[in-house]
Amino acid sequence: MSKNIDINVHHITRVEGHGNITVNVKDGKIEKCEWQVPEAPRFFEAMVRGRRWDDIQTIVSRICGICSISHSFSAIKAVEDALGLEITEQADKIRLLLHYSEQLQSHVLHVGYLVAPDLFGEKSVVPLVPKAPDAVKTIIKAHRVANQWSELIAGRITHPITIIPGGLSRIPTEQQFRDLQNQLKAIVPDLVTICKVVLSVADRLPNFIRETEYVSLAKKGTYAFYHGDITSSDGHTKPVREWESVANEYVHPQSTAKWCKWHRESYATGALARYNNNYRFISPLGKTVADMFGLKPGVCGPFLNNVAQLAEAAHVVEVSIQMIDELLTKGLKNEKVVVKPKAGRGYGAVEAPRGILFHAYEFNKNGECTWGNMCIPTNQNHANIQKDFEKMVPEFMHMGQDGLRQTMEMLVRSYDPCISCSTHFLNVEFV
Amino acid sequence: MTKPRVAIFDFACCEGCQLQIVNLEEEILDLIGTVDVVEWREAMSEQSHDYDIAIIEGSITRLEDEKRIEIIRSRAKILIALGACATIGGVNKLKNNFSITDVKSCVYGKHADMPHLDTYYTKAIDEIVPVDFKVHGCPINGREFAAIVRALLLGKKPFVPDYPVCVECKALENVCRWEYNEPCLGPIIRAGCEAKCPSAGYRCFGCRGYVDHPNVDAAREVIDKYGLSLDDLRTRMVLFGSKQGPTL
Amino acid sequence: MCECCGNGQKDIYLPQMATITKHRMLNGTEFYMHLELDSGKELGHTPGQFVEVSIAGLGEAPISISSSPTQKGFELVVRNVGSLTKAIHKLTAGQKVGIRGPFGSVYPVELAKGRDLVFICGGIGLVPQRSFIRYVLDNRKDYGKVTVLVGTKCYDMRLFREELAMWQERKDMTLMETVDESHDCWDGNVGVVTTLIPKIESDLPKSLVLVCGPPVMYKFVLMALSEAEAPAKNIYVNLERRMKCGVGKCGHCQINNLYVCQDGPVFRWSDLTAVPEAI
Amino acid sequence: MSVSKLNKQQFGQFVDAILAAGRKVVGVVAKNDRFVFNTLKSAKDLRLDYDVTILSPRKYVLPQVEPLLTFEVGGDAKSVKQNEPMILLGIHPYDLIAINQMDELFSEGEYDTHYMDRRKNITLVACDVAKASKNVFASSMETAVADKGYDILITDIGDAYLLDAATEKGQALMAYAKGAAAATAEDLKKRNAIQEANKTGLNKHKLNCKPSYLPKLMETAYNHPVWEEKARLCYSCGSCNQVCPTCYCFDVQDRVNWDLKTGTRVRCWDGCLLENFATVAGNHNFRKDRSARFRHRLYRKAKYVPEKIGGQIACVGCGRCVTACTADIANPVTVYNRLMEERTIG
Ligand SMILES: Cc1cc2nc3c(=O)[nH]c(=O)nc-3n(C[C@H](O)[C@H](O)[C@H](O)COP(=O)(O)OP(=O)(O)OC[C@H]3O[C@@H](n4cnc5c(N)ncnc54)[C@H](O)[C@@H]3O)c2cc1C
Ligand code: SF4
Ligand code: SF4
Ligand code: SF4
Repeated sequence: MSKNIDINVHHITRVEGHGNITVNVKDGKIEKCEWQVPEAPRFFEAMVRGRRWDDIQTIVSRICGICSISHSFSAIKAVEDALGLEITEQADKIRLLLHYSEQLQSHVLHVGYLVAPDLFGEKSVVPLVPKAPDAVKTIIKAHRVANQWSELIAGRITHPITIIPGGLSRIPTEQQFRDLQNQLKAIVPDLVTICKVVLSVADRLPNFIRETEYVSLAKKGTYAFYHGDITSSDGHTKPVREWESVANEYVHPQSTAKWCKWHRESYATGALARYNNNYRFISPLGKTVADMFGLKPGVCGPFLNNVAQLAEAAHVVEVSIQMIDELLTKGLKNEKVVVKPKAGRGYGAVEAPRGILFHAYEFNKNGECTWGNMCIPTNQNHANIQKDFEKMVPEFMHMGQDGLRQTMEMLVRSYDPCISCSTHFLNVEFV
Repeated sequence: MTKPRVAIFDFACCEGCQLQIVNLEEEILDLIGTVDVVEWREAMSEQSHDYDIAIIEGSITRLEDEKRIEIIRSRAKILIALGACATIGGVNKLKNNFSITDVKSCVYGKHADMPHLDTYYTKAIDEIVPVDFKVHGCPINGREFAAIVRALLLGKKPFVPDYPVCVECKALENVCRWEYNEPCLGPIIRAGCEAKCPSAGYRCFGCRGYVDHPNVDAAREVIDKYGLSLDDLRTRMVLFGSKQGPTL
Repeated sequence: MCECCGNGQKDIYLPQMATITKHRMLNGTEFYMHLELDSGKELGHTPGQFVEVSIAGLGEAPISISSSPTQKGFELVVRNVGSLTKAIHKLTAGQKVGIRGPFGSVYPVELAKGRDLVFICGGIGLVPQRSFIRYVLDNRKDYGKVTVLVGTKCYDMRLFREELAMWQERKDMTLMETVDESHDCWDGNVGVVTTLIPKIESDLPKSLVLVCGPPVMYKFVLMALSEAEAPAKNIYVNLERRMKCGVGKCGHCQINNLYVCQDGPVFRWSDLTAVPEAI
Repeated sequence: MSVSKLNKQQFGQFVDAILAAGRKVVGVVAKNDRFVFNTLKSAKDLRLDYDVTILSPRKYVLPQVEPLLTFEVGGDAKSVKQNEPMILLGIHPYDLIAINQMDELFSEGEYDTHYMDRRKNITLVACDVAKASKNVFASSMETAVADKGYDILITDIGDAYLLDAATEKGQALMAYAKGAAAATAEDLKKRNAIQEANKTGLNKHKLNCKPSYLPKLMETAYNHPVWEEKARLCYSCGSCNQVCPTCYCFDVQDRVNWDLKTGTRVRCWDGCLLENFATVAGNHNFRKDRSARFRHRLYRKAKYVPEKIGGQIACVGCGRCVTACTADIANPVTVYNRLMEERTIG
């Protein structure tokens, strides 16, 4: 076993955005072990100032290309909170359907394109094409269906168009919903196939456990993505309006993105957090997938996040098929949205695929934004990744430099980090 | 014939444009069949300094990134700017409406001066190095990207519309947003997006940048006819157009 | 050859194939090629006409025929300005291009018989004019005095140098050349082509004058000609416009009500006096 | 030929019978609060009471993108035809006249087999206008009713439709009409009244001269200040071209497949108002000024095209460009009337 380790991953690959890993071990003693985020900061909180209430989602959707739908929703919910807007039951359902499409798209992309290469010992999905052509094609197909689903409701795949404060600018036709439903029914077997493929290599997921506080939305009776209160696996809850006192953002010297903590030194968000806080309400197919991998509620292994993502992928498809029926039975109505801007501050939260996502804005009486704040799930996970590293390095040092580096990279990837989202806000404590 | 070597790099952006390449879905296998992707951090672990075509996503917001893009330019035969951040600065340019000190202290408060949080005014790629081709949009239109890549591989000048969004919008039989008194930027913004926003019942907010000669003066007069104020238009033109050419 | 459709009408957009037999660069940007139709037939053009040249996948472009119908096959000269023309420059003998045409109006080959002819060529404008010049030289006895003025931007861009040298030698014609910018290797005229007009020996009011050159040239040449009292009905211009179909449908080449692809490219100047977009 | 009468229920059955026979029918259907031509799935979607469609039926006669050839890159090409038989159902007279004009333009001179083969496979079922649109001025252009050029003409006379099958194609289609009665003199009178009313009633903008005078009017209008005045506000967006039933300018593009070996040469709609419509290599633009492009369009409608096709004016008064132009300058009537008033200028 080597006593000296020098890991310097400059810009970890197959993640959204830029993150670095630095580990220095001398004579078996850890001198440095850091998760660093050098992503170019983007200053969205500063940029939204002066913009109008109905341009906010257009701007902040651009925080992240992968979870642009979640950013738009979180922003719109905050804007609606500030302007005191209610949306109809139909608009709420259609939005939720759209939100599900993003979960499917993102989870398939993450597990299929970014994580699978690790499990198969490849550097990217490209060499997997000749190795497992059917599996890759199935993944591509599921990804395509998810994207078409987003496009149908949002107007395009990335950076949704139709979601506007107060409702939706346009809804699909009944026929389009029917066609979507048929497509969703048709990919259920494909999802099962993907799960089986992952299961066949699941033993490559490192065995690493660390007691963690998991934070997500939760709402009785539903596996919460869009509604609900902020909930911690430690048993705490808070309304969305108080999210700033959950995230407690602070500037960290290792990172251009801010870090967060709630009750402990760090907490985690994401699919596993949602699963741990909502597992009672997962759909039958979601449960089948969880059982397939032996995923028990309450587990604390970051690598199991990937398994929770698969269970959620199955869940959203199954639930959506049913929701389309509910929508169509009621009959689709063309709803016109009329909004009068007013002064106020509002808060919003939804579950992005990679975890809970917070936005908040304040407007003057002309509807111009005077203040904005956002806190993205990856920021909330940074401290937790660091804590994982600190436990992982001594535990996995025996694997040698390359093995350890590979495992640490996989750990970062398992969080599905979306570093490019990284946004920040003032009045924070420096540690 | 050896396949052209392609590398994809990202700067300050949401990475949504790279995602549109992934979203080519089945077609991406065709793409991989015709070019050698030698570096693409978001999708693969390999890295290389030897490439013919560099595809750049994102805008330049830091001095260190300026150095990096210069190095990339020196290595690439063809440099393609991918998406609004790279072609026109994108929403990142909203930052340029404020002073840098103000922007930094707004976000980082008293830590604004920490060296690793340094930033400066947002620049599009061609404000630093020459760009051979631009793929417009926020995000790019995957189909247009694919057509541009195919044209380049054939040694042909890619077709990029020099006419406004209205052309595509009308062809799709949308009712013009102006008929609902919405300040749509379609008449002055470059087409190629397939008029996605008006088709989804929303006004064009200009993510593809202006056409070569936008008739901005006309916009000034026309706005009156719809009972809107110049301010309504100005605030929209700023979204993707901050300090990048014609503003009212 | 022409693929026929059900009703016996041929597809006006379908090119026939032609093979390159010879090619060379005339200068840094102009590529010359000699072609023969794969059908074995002759193109059957009259001087002044053009063909649509296509390389499938890269596009199609109208190109003037530079050779006289009196010779076998036909010749084109292509300037490298874009994708298609760049690709044409890369072709070599034995390779094929698609050809549609010949299209368009013609020089007044018959009307010109027995008359003095003055050709005024600016730059690449020599290319279509050459078709008629060579035709006249091949039927020399049918025509009166032949004067050819050639103006080129710079010495390096002169086209058909050997041929010009031969024309210079001929006793049965007058060639006058000029370049816009002086050059070490050039001891001839310097200045734009209009400076040569006063030197023409033919009786201009009675000659037929044939003009072809870049868009900016026409205005000045026509002004000089009018000063020299050449009547508009004796002047022919060869005009270029953007063109897509070559068969009078696509609308791109319109000059007011006229279609360059059908009413032109060769126009009698007197027919254009009420056509403001012409020059 | 005799005129048949179908009550509304029978008419629906007639259309459904055509659909049931597997024929492709393109008809007028609602798109939110407007109307469009689209593939018809069932008679119940058909809206013959429409005012105007957003785009004209040109999109079926001359598709927005139409393959002309398939090819191997750098090699041989083959003709391809897009000429699926179809029935265009519910064309208003002004649009019908526009199609008839286009038939002439694509067959005169060089015969365009791509267009003409498709056209021959299309059955034109026209219908009299039931409701004036907000900008129609067909009455002014003498295009509010059509007495020829259709295969069948439908008129809604209240409780029933009259169907006038004028050609063999039209009559063949009538075979699907079950229970048709012959129109009575009374019915024909009703039809006549509707058509007479349309001759004057579809006139939201009144042209102050006979359309046949327009070519003459344009002879002295070339340098009139109106071109510059209007075009100052022109966005060069080509909306007026896009929606016009008589515009037919096109671009030709080679599209290559991913194998980089095969592809298609297509033609697609273009518009003379777009900035670079007349730009050649080297960036020389032969119609550089907005006003030159703006003028060209109105000259084409009033003079150039009429000269090609025996005097027919190439504006049929559908009013679509009036609605489509955000700058509100495209209305031909405003321009022509202005020229009428100031005939001496220019
Ligand atoms: C009647 C006629 C005769 C011509 N004869 C010659 C000749 O003998 N030799 C020669 O080198 N050139 C000639 N030209 C010009 C030649 O057609 C253009 O240079 C050529 O089309 C450019 O094509 P490209 O694809 O390489 O250029 P690109 O710049 O890549 O093409 C851009 C687009 O613009 C169009 N376009 C650009 N310029 C022209 C143009 N001038 N005319 C028509 N379409 C244009 C093309 O169709 C193309 O789609 C002639 C043009 C006309 C109308
Ligand atoms: S909606 Fe916008 S893009 Fe569409 S036609 Fe109107 S102005 Fe143009
Ligand atoms: S010019 Fe305008 S009114 Fe006339 S036919 Fe065309 S679109 Fe209709
Ligand atoms: S629709 Fe109006 S603004 Fe647009 S090109 Fe036509 S005239 Fe100009």
